[in-house]
Amino acid sequence: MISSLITSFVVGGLICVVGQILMDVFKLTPAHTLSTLVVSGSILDGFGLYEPLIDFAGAGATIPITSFGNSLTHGALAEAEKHGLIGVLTGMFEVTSSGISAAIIFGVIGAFIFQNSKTTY
Amino acid sequence: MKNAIYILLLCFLTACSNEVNEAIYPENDSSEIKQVLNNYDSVKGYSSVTDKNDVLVAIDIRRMSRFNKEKIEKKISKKLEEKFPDKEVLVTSDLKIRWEVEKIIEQSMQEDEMTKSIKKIKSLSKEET
Amino acid sequence: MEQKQFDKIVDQQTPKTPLFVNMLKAFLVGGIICTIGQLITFFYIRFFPFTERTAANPTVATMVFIAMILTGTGLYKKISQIGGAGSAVPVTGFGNAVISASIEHKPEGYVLGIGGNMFKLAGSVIVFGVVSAFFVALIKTILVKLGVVSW
Amino acid sequence: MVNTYGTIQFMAKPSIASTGVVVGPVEKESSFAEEFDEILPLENEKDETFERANTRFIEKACEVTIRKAHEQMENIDVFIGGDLINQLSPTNFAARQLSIPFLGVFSACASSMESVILGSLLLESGNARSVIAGASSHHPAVERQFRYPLEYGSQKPGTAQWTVTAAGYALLQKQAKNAPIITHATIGRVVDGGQTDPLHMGAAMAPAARDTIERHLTNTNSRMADYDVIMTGDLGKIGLSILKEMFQDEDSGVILQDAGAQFYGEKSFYNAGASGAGCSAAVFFSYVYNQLKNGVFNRVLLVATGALLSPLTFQQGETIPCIAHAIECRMEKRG
Repeated sequence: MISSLITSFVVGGLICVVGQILMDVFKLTPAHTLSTLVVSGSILDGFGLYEPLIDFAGAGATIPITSFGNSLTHGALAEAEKHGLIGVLTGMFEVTSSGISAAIIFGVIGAFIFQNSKTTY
Repeated sequence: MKNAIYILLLCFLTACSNEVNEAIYPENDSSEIKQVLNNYDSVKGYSSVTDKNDVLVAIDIRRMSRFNKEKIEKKISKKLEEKFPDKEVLVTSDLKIRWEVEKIIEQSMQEDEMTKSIKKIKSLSKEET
Repeated sequence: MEQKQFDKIVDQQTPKTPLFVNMLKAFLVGGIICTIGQLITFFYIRFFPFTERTAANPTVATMVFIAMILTGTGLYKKISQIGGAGSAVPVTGFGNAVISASIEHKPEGYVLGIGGNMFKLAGSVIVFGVVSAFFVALIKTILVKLGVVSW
Repeated sequence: MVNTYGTIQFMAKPSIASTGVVVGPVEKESSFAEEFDEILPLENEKDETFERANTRFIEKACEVTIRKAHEQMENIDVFIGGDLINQLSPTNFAARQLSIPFLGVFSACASSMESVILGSLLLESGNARSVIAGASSHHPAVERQFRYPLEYGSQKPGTAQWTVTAAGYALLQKQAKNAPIITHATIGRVVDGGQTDPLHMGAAMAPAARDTIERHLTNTNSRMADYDVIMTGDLGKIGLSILKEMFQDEDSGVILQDAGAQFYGEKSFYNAGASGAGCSAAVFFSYVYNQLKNGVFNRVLLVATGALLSPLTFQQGETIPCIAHAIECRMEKRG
C-alpha cells in the first residue's frame, strides 16, 4: 500500500512537472497546457501505453488531466471494437462522464453555496 | 537536499516489496496452483480460493512489473486453465479482490457461503471502468 | 531607440522564471494531490464494492468535491500560486476552473451566467479531449481494419 | 494656451483645489495608506456586484473631493472620468447618480491624467469654472474582465501586477488658493514596444512613458534635474527599472519614481507592484498632492501610463500598444 502511495506521488508529480515545463519554458497559458496534456493522454492511449501506467501508478495516473484524454479514447476504442467505425462516435463519453458530471454538479452547487465577495487575499 | 529526497524515494520504492504472502484455501488442492505461481518472479504473493466450479487467484505483482499486469494475469490464467480444464479460472491482481479473497480465507468459510462470495467477486471484476 | 536595443533591456531587467524551483514545487504539490487521490481510492476499495479500476470514478468525483470546497473558501488560488501546474494539471484544477467560473458569474443569472460561463476556461479541455480521442480512435480503428495493428 | 509639439502650456493657472481618494480593504497594506481619505472595509457589500461597487467607490471619491473644497455638487460644471470596465459602465453609472454634465474618457490606466488634461483645457478656455476629474479601478471587477475568475488558481509570474481597488478624483478650479497649479501637459502618443505578454505590462508601457517624458522635457526646455520628482503611473518595479535603463540619465536614478512600484512597498505577494487606473490616480491625488501642498515638492511631472489592450486583442496575438499622458504641477511660493 505504501508503495502505491509513493508511485502515485512520483508519477503524478512528474506529470505535473511536464505541465510546469509547458507553462514556463514554452510560455503556454494554463488552458493551452491542459489541452496539450489531454491530447497527449489520448494519443498515449492510442498506443496502448496509458492503461499500463494506470496499473503502475494508480491515482498518480488517473488524477492528472491526461487520464481524461485516455478515458475518452478508451471509451471510443472499446465501442469501436464492438460496433466498428460508428462506435468511435458513440463510445466517447461512456467511460469518462464522472469528471465532467462532477464538475458540472459541484460547479452549480458551489455557486449556490459560495459568494464571490471575500476580501481577504 | 533534493538528491537526498530522490534517494529516499528510491529506497522506499525498493524496500517495500519484501514481505511474501502465500495462502491457498482450501489447502487440499494447493500443490498445482503453487507450482504454477512459483514460476513467476514478478508475483510476490498470492491468495487463492477454490470451490467445485471456480478457481480464484488474487496475485500481488511486484511494483515494477505492474506495467505488464494484464499480460501476467493472462499468462497465469492460461497455465491454470490447462491444469483445471473443468473449472472457471479468474486470475487478477486487483486489490479489492485480493482483500475479498483474504476475507474468505480468514473466516474459513463453508462451501455454500464461499460459492456465494465467489459469485459476488466475479461480478465485481467483470464491471468495466 | 531601436527595437533590438529595447528588447535587450527588457530581457536584462526582467527576472528569469525560477524554472527548477517551479518544477520542484509543481512536483511536490501535484504529487501530494495524487497521493490524496490514491488514499481516497483505497478508501473506496476498502469500504465500497469498487475494484481498482472502478474506484477511479468516485475518486475523481470526490477530488472535484474537495476542489469545490477549496475554491469556495479561496484556498485553491493560494495553493496554485505555490504549485503552478502542480495544482492545475490534476483533475482538481479542472474542477477549480469550472467552479470558479460558475461562482464568478452568479450575478449574471443562473442560465446566462452560471450555465453560459461555467466552461469558459475548462471547455477547451473537453473539446480537445473529445476531438483528439475521435481522431486517435478513428486512426486506430482504420489501422486495425487494414490489419496493420491489432486491438 | 500655447501648444508646442504636443506640449500644452496653460496660461490661466488651472489648479487642483482639492482631491478625494477612496480605496478598498487590500489597499490598507499600501505604503501610502495614511494619505488616503477613506479606506472602505469591504470590496463590495453583500449582494452587490463588483461593477456596482466600483460605481459606489467613484461616487464616494467625488463626494469626498467636493466636501473637502467646501463646494456644492450643483456648482460643478463638468465631471470627467474613466475606468477599465467595458463601456465605462461604472463611471457612466456614477454620472447618473451625480447628475453633473459628464465626459467619459478611456486610455486604460492613463485615464486619470487624460481627464485632468481635458478638465484643465476646459478651464483654460473659460468654458467651465469647476471640473471634477479622475479615474478609478476595482480589482475584482477588472480581474474578471481581463484575466481569470477571481477564485481560479493561476500562477502569477514575478512580472505580474496587482490591479488596485481605488478611486481618485480632483477638483480643478482656476487659481484656487494655496493649491498646486497645472502649468503644462503633454498628450501622449500611442507607442508600441512590440510586447505581447499581458502579465508583463511594465515592459509594454515603458516605451510610451519614455516617449512622453522625453517630449515633455524637450518641449519645456528642461532637464530631469529640474524636477523634484518625475512620477510614472503604474510601470511596476520591473517596468521602472526598464525605464531607467532606457534613459541612461544620471539623474534618472532618484528622480524617476513609480507609483505602482511603491504602492505596496516590498511585499512579494503583489509581485511587481500595483497597477490599474486607480493606482496613479490614488497616489497622485493623495501623496504627491499633499507633498506639493506642504511644500516638500515644488515641481513635479506626473506621467500616467496605460496599456491599450483588450482580452480579445492579446488572444488574437496583437502586440500591446501603450499611451502615457503627463501633467506638470508646480506649487507657487507662498508670498
